[in-house]
Amino acid sequence: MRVKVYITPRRGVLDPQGRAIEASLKSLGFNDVGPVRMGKYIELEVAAASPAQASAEVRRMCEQLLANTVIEDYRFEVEDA
Amino acid sequence: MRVKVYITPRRGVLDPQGRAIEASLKSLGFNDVGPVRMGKYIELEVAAASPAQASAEVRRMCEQLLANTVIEDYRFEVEDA
Amino acid sequence: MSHNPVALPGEPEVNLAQALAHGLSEDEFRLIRNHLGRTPTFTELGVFSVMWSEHCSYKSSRRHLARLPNKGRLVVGGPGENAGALDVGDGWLAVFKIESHNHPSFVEPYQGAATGVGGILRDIFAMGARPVASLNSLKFGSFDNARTRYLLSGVVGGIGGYGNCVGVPTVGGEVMFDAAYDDNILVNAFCLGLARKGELQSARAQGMGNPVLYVGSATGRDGIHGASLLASAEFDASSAHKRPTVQVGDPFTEKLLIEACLEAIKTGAVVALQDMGAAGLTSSSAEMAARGKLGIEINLDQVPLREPNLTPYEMLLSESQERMLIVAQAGREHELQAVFEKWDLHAVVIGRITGDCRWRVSWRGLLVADIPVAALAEQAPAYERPMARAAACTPPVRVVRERPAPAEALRRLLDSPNVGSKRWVYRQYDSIVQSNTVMEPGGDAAVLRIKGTRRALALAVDSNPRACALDPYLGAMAVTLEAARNVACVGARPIGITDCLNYGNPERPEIMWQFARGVDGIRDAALALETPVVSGNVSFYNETQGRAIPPTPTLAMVGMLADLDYCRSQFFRRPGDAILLLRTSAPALAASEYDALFGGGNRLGAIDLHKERELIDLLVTLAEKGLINSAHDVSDGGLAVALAECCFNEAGKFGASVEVGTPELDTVVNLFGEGASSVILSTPSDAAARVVQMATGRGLGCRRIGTVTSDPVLRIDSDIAIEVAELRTIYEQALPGRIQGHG
Amino acid sequence: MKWGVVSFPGSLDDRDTLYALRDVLEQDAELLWHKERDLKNADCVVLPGGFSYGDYLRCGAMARFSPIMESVVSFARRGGLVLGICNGFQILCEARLLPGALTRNRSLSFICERVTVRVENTHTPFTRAAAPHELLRLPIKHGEGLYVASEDELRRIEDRGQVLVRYVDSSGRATEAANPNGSMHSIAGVANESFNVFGLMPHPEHAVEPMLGGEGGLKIFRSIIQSFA
Ligand SMILES: Nc1ncnc2c1ncn2[C@@H]1O[C@H](COP(=O)(O)OP(=O)(O)O)[C@@H](O)[C@H]1O
Ligand SMILES: [Mg+2]
Repeated sequence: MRVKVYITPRRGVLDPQGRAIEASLKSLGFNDVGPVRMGKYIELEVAAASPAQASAEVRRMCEQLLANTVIEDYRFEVEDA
Repeated sequence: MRVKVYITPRRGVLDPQGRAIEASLKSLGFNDVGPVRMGKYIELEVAAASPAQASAEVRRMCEQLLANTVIEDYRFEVEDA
Repeated sequence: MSHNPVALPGEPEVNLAQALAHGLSEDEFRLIRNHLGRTPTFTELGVFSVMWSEHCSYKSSRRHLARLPNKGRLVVGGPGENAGALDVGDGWLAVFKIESHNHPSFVEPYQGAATGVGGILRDIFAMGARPVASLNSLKFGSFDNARTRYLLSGVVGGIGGYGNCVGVPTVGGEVMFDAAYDDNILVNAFCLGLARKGELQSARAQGMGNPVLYVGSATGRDGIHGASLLASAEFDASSAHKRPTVQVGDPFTEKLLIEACLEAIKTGAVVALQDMGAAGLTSSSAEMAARGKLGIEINLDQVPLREPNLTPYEMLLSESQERMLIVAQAGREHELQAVFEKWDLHAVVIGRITGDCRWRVSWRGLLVADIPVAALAEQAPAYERPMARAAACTPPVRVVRERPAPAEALRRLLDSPNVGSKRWVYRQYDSIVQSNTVMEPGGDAAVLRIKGTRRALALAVDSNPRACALDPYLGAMAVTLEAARNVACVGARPIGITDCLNYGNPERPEIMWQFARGVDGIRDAALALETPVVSGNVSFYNETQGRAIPPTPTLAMVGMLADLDYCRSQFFRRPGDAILLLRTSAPALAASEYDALFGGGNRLGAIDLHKERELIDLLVTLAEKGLINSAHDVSDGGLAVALAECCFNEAGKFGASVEVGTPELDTVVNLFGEGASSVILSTPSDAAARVVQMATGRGLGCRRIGTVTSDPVLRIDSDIAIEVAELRTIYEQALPGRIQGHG
Repeated sequence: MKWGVVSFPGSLDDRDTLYALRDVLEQDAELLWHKERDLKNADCVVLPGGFSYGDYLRCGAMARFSPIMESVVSFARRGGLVLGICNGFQILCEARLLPGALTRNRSLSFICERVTVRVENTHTPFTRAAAPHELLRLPIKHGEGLYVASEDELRRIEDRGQVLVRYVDSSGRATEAANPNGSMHSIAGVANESFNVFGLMPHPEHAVEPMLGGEGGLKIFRSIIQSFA
């Protein structure tokens, strides 16, 4: 099953990359741009019996490794292909 | 309008991060994990008259700044909120 | 296996048109058929096209490079090996080389520069030397060009991103901005390693039947049809189509490779080791076989692949990074495999050494290539290309624009990105890892100690394209001398050179002439200094739509300090010290930064090699005798800038008060001219007379021009009196101001 | 006393740390291999700087799962002294042996330069040889050293004196200009609640010889040595 994981900086945590991108976009003339947040996007495959099982597995991956929950939030989608 | 941009390494381009994550997941006992690709996820707001106009704008942002099209692909979603 | 290699299903037919499309000439195609006694297969054609490319075969430069002196008392290994090696005493060898990564860095600055660093590191540890220091020489277009900032940040980020992650300190370099590089940037990377005497690793295949091992990253489609070919032709509108899959560096894997290879060498089971650089598996296997006058057989089914369905053509031409090829002692491959496993790397046997001098490749039970090894190596074409003195080399008429007052000119010069501090660049490099860096970036040369000894090495890299554009011979000579002087200013005796020769399209007679003159200039200077050229690299085709870069030979000089105590910096150390000016000849505005800003330049001054050599020898002697407290050579910006730089001490806040005016020289030329070999010394006041005497005894101009002051103001004649703090701010802001000023 | 310096794949300053301890401070020190579990009777374990596992994904994220880290964690829980330098600090945060996390520098670029830090608490095994508020010159070299923690967490660690070193200017003031990476509260290094685990971004092992960037780092190592005297 195909999984997409989105990791974003937690609200309140500084996001210097997002801020830098925002500033660059503005300097390029994209004046109508609002707050930019920069995160990570991970695509992976898991072999699982059911989407529910895959979800449980991916949640554990996120908690253990993919995200640092002190500073990051995560969410993911499992696509049953 | 809320925009989500997904940036991934191009097919064929080496993705050392994805490979390292895969190896790490396996060593943590997630043996059923297949290829992992690591990319970027950017959330931003644009003020635009229509989703079509927003799309055109975001495409230009991606080409000019957000993605490095020599080695990265991008796609995005515009949410009319 | 059939006798002749077979065409694979779906492969294009091989004919002249196909050969031309591969960048080979009609003659070369004919030559290939002669070598084989038949038409090559498509796979073989690909193999020839990369092995006979300018980048891999040095076909235009080989004959000229033979003129460079490469012998000497200290030389242990020279050209032909992966890098040169010098005996630096106490049982240590210094192994070093410089290489270009210009074209890839223009296409993708971060990865291009990063993989450039990765490639030069592999050349060094392939010799059995632990890489201990990196330098880089960078040329960008002007800041008026919108792409310059992007290229600069990308290249610097890539060098740091890779170098910092593998734990090799980047200890110095140079950066220049000039519109002449708008469409062709230069990225030259240097690495130096240390090996124990008697433990150099060879890259020469030996022993029929010995297994060939592949180690490191799996092979992907990176760089196929591109990296070497791209560097072997001009950029033009069609370059975009030739664009290969860009190579992405993986410094983490490189770090593991360094450790694993050095450990593998220690087992004694490695017969030969070489990195898979340009033309990857093809060139590494063919070159190792050629050096040993042996043959090699490769089975592509064993090659680790990153993606499925690579064709033999792609596997052979791939330039995937972080891969090495090993010839091992038969029966000991398991020992080596165990070492690589320890470092989480895989070593797989992909072939063996044969006695028949053929390069033979099989895949899925089919023979896909069978070529005499010599045809890929020493019998590759070498050309004596036509040469013609370049018209462009008559000095351009410089319109003299405004002539600011000297104080204002000094400010403007310090604000030039070519003169101002490069801290913005080197701050992004780890310059202290490995705990050897005695002199960090920012001085005339970097100094590294050799642990366990009193010795140290000094490293500097220099180029001067403006002088080379005016006179490719004198310019190349001046560059060599400047590199030697930089090393001597920190107290080291210059001992060896590696050079990277960046030029335009060698098929144009003027370019070929520039190149040949450049080689002569380096040769004459190297002979005078007795510093052999032990390794190097040529980069041609730095040219876009007929517009070539100025001739840019880049010289890296290695110097040796017999004792760390001899080490001197450029900074004034004590108020009351005498300031001395050593000069071999009169400066000139030609090719100076002043000329670039305000005009006025004309023709380069002559060079007296005897005096130059005396100057270097004097500097080393003065340092060894402890007669001087600081030394700084005058380069970009001229004397006034150099004096200011001597005052930019972190620790103390000093100034200088000097009288430099002389009746023979125009004030502007005196203060801002370049070209002459000049060095600013500070000595204890009571030693000044003795130093002047030693210099004049050698026929060198030397006089006391003033005193180091505790008052932090730079005073030059009646022309300049400016607070050092103000000068320093201008100097430090020159680069960041331009980079941040535009987001 | 005995020192153990862990080598992870991608560790870079492991040899430098060993050199500082053995050759400069004449200590009994040895490398510990990440695949092993034996701490070889070390009294103090050092997690060195570098790019363990390439720092791919996040700095220190992968190293914390290596076999040696299981031993380091239980050693720390038993009160053993653990010092994390740069990447080692990042690993200790990822392993939750230290509060907070380290993220991209405010400038987004790698920074290699000398900074001044002020010792904030001298009643710990890592700082006892320093005078209160002593200033130390130490090099930093990192791309991700911006210390972050939640407001609550920050208040707690400040109240308990867990902030051991802070970036300051040459006169000892914690200004924004003197904060090289944008760390919250200018934090350069923190200890755990029981003060037996300490992580800092600056590199004391690169400041132990006058010729190579001064001796500011000796205070940290000497403090630890004194704790065992
Ligand atoms: N690309 C670079 N990488 C690292 N250090 C650099 C780089 N460019 C310049 N530097 C450092 O900045 C200082 C000044 O450089 P430069 O003006 O070219 O010196 P010089 O004129 O003495 O050759 C040197 O110490 C040099 O090593
Ligand atoms: Mg100099």
